[in-house]
Amino acid sequence: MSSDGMFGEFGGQFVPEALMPAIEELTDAYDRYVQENEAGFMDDLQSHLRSFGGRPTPIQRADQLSERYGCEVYLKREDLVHGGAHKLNNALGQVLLAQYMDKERIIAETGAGQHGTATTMSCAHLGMPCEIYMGRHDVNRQRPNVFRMRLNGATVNPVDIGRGTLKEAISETMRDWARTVETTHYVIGSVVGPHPYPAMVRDFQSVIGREAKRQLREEIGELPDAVVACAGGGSNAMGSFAPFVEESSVDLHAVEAGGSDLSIDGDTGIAPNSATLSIGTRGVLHGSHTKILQDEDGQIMESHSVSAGLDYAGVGPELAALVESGRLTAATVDDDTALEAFHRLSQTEGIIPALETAHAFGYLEAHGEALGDTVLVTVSGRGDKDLETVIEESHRRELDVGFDLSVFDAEVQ
Amino acid sequence: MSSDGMFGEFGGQFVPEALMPAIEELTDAYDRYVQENEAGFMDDLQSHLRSFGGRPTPIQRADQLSERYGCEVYLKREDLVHGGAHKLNNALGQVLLAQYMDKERIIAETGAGQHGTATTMSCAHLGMPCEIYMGRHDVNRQRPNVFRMRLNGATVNPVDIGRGTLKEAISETMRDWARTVETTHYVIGSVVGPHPYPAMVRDFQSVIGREAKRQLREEIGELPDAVVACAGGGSNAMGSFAPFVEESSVDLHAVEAGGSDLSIDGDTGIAPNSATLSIGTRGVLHGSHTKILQDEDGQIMESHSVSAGLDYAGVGPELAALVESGRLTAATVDDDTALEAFHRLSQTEGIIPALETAHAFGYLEAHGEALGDTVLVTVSGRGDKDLETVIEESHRRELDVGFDLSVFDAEVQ
Amino acid sequence: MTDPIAAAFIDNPAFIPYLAAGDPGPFDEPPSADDAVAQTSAYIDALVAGGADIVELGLPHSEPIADGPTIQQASVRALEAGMTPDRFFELVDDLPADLPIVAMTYYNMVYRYGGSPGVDEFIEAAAAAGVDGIIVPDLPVEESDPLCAAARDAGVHIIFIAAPTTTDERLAAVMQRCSGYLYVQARLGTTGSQTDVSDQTRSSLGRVRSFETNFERDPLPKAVGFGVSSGEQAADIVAAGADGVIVGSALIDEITGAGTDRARAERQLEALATELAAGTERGAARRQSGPERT
Amino acid sequence: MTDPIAAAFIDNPAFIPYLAAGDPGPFDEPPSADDAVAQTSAYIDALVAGGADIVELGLPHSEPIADGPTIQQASVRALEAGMTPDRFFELVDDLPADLPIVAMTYYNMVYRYGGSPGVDEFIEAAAAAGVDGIIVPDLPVEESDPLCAAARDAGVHIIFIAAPTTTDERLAAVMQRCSGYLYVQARLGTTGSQTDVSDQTRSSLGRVRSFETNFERDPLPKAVGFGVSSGEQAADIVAAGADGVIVGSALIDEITGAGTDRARAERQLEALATELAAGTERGAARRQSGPERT
Ligand SMILES: Cc1ncc(COP(=O)(O)O)c(C=O)c1O
Ligand SMILES: Cc1ncc(COP(=O)(O)O)c(C=O)c1O
Repeated sequence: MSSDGMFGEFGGQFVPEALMPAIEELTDAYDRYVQENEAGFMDDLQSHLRSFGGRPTPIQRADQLSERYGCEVYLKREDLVHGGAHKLNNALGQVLLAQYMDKERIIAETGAGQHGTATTMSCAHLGMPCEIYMGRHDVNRQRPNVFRMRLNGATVNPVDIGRGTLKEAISETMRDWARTVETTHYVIGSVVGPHPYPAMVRDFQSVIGREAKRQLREEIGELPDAVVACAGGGSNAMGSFAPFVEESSVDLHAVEAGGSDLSIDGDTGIAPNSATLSIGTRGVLHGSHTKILQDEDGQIMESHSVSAGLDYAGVGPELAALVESGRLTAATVDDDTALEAFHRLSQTEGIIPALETAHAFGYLEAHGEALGDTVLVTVSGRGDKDLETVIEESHRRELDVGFDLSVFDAEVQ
Repeated sequence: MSSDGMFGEFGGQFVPEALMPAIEELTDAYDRYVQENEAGFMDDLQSHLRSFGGRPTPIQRADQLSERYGCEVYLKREDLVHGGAHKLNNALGQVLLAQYMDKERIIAETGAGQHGTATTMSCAHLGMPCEIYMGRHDVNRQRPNVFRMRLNGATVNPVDIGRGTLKEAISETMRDWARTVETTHYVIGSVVGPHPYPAMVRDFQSVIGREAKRQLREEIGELPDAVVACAGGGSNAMGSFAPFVEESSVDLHAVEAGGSDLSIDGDTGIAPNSATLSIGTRGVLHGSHTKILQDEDGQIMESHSVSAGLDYAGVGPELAALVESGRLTAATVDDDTALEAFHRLSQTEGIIPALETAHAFGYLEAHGEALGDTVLVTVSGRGDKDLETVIEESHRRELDVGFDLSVFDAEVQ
Repeated sequence: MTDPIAAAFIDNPAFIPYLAAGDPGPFDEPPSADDAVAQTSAYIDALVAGGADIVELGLPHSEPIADGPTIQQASVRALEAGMTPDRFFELVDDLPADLPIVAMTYYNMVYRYGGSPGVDEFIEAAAAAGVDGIIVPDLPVEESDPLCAAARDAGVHIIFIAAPTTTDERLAAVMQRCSGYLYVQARLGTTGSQTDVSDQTRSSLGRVRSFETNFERDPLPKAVGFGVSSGEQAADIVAAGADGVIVGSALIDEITGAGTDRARAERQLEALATELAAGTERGAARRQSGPERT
Repeated sequence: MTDPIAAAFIDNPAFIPYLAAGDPGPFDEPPSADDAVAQTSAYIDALVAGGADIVELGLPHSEPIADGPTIQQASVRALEAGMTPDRFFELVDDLPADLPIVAMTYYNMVYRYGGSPGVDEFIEAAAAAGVDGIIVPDLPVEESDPLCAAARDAGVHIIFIAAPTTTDERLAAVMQRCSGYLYVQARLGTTGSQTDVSDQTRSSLGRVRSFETNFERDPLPKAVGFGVSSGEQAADIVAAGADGVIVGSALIDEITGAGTDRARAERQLEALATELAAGTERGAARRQSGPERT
């Protein structure tokens, strides 16, 4: 990243003038507190991440998968972070930063609800008022997470516009911010948005890759041959990759949601996938120049994935740049393959992954044997939020996953 | 504990003769592998607990609660263990032990489903076939956990007898065991059952108190004045207390479910609580001599608690002995108080606790200021499994918890 | 006066039916406790008419962990109809004095009887009511000393179970304490009728016999139970060397199968008892003529 | 030929209405794109009849992050009715040549126009169609150099927004690049009609003026928007020193309020435009006579 927030030609700050002063203030805070550890901010954050967040998370050799693919598969267990996903690493960082900046209120958008719950948990923990925007469709498909945000005392504002997913929620949060920018910090949930967000979120999430690198060194004494992570906005991917980007022997693989189909239909404005890095084109969305799913006029498409957290038409600019430069391999895994991988990991390793995470394991199933001797896969989150979806979707698709729920058939006596 | 499995007059081995040889075999394995670390069993377990289970879990100073009660409140974060509760500490230990004993199959009972999921996760992780017995009533009030067990590839057998809760599930599991004892290990989920279970489960769970003791020493350099834990069967309580029992300056508090009322009705056979230590009488249930909820004839009562995991008419014999000797204080917290505590912790600390755990915090609210300068509270698990119950019950009781769900009122556009 | 239980084994192998006391059979509304108890008496009459030598009567417990679904359901029905330990002892007291009665119940029922924890009050009441022996399936030898001592004083037998899994070492401990007869568990599992009576029966009996030989203990009658349901099985078991056959679930299945028709239940009970008693006799005949005893 | 935008400010303060191009108003079934465009022309006619000096036309984007709910809904309607950049330019091309038109759209629409990424094609098409100025609300000065350069070459103004939060430093950068007029954002938030026009307007205008004085820049007309809805507000704003008043959401509310009755929508639009234009005039009169300009 250059100092102007550009990753090659990607990045930038495409936001209304009214927000720019806040963005400048945030950039300044990022430079001072995050990059320079002013006032011991990063130490403070690390202490919260440890006692509240449960860091460091372990790496685990996946015995059954290692055997299956004939290589050493190591899992980085972000599903064990408080709240159930890597999202807390960033949310806690930003809410704490907002406190250092004397902000009085937090807003955030959420898709799967994981960033939302990470934010509301952080706010409850640090005593900050909080409002969350969430598309109506996502509110309905991620009910448990809505409950959790409400339980943390946060307001949840359903967004009834468009298809009611992450894209609409982000736009709505930006509107709130435009009104309240003087007192409010907007906690963006991935490595997207205007500078300094992509860099700042990456830095907060880099703890994933940093820990894993150290742990692998302790455990096997060497670097992995490949790092695999799913990518929606790309925060767990960038967090996993960042400490390995300079290590040229390590291949990096970002796995996007292939949805039901990789084609896109400009007429209906619908992309039945969220494969931004793989089939997206350059454009500006939500404050940064990156790759996006759009029609020929520049209208943003409605993306789709069975996993709400990957269901986004944009992607972090740094990932776009890394793909462009050839440093990073972008790949896709479709809904069915992800669902199968979800069941496989649940049954063979005793880890029920988030549907987002399952995409990374779908990729492993397809390419595991070709990735090298040692593969590090980030388990970005746990699947508790996805149980209903997985059951419904597995049945609807008649997937052969050896799973039925006849246990519920009989009634209470 | 004396070598015959007695804690004072409590404990023993009250099981059918057919099971006694297996109990002897298990006692032998417990002595050798667990107590003597034969074949490096405990090291192996510790390594699994670390990489798969996420241990050690942190202790966290609860800033808001500390202020509220005017003392230092430290939380032991068992909610961060893989699966979401302390239950894995024991389940993983027993499943691994069963493997060392060359058993081919695992069975277990479960109430809240936490022990069940801990067991199925451990079995998936270690590659052991697994069947879980669960009362029909619990199957229906803990659906997410049933999903999780099925996802791990385990069979879930609903038990349609009686009120369909933990007590019935335990009896049914014992019946399975009586048939299959030669090849099967029964993973009991708390410090109950015939010797060696109460001692063995305590030893597996003692990692809670051992870690917390060390962590407190590192963090504040001293012992806590009090340790507080909720108690159903009592495994998280015994696990928390065990390393402090010899420290006479440390008060121990076991918090049971007061349900709706502490009275019991011998005519209907129903106790509207699960306050075994507090109001139970001596008796023999599920293999050990302990305190139980029973009528004057010796028939076991149907217990009740809003929290499925505390809803049990018995309790660990060692806890009964510690209460009897005056070393341990037993207390109760009723359903409403527990629900309020659930909301309080969610809102003020950003930790959504299990309903079981919430009882410990209900106790803190009532007695926090009198417990001493430093209080350690075990957060035995997280509340994701309880979301639906909490929402329903909070509304039904019209609790003033500042919580409503109007966010769901509007329909998808 | 000879011991009634010993007497039951003297001439012929004993046929030993089991019933859950106070179980009236299936009902829509539970009957009064008195009616339920009276019905149990009627069932016992039917069993005696069919040839019962000893009757095992279950005092129902809420957690019958050693029983299968049939007896479990019978226990639930009995409890719903109001069965209590005191009614149990009244029932036994009212039975013909010469019918040997063995009470079968769980340890907590014994321990809690009479208000203060301990075994003495139960044993006293049992002895007073005319109970000849007691089986406590969840009481292994390790925990049985207090009960055995009280029972010895009161002249009541404590009958132990030897399971297929019981090791030689444990068998020694069981045999040291057991009196009345030894309950030989035919197969693993809980009670419940089964069609196969496995080879385990034969080998279990062999083990017990060689133990008696080696330790020069007075031989104890050996009654085999768990899963016996037909006259043919009874004959096989006795032919294999058993001194008695215990049948529970198969009889309760007859009661359950008759629905709410009690007269029919009694008739069917008598019919099956007759078949089982006849099988027992047949087995004895085969044993005397054949080489099976080796 | 004088610059049409500069001309619009010369004698009197300018009344500048905003419409989302291609929004026909509420519908049950979307009309054809041609009909939607024709309806926009009819609305523009009504605004001109009411006294519009410049018309801001929104080229709708799927993510109108700087707009409030009213304009957002209008954008959604326009897109559903088939609005595209090419239709937008056709619409502008067909409007009377002497009506100054400012296109307002989001940066991605500019960047993606014409197939290859970049700003040139959009600017060319805009200039050819007769667009006089362009506002890109999500393009801050930092990112604006390519667009400003292309626009300068094509003779199209790039109009920037000064917000209440804009620092003096940023204002300098804005003023350096802005041409045509400066869009002074009256209050924080997104577009949308409000009843209060805050004191911020006055102080914002003062800041801009003192900047012009200090840096000796040619003064740029200052048009105030965000939340203006009545003639009285327009008068107050102009009296406070503004050179123009921009009104969007309040006008679209009239269209929305008329339901599917387009004739009524046109009448109401003209009536509100007349009121707003009159307010603008009244404000100018108050300013000339009063002390408010200091
Ligand atoms: C578990 C999990 N993994 C991955 C993602 C995708 O986000 P990102 O690509 O920023 O890591 C999400 C988003 O909610 C998530 O919850
Ligand atoms: C989170 C949690 N805490 C406590 C308990 C009670 O069990 P124990 O008393 O054995 O700790 C349970 C039982 O399921 C549980 O899930």
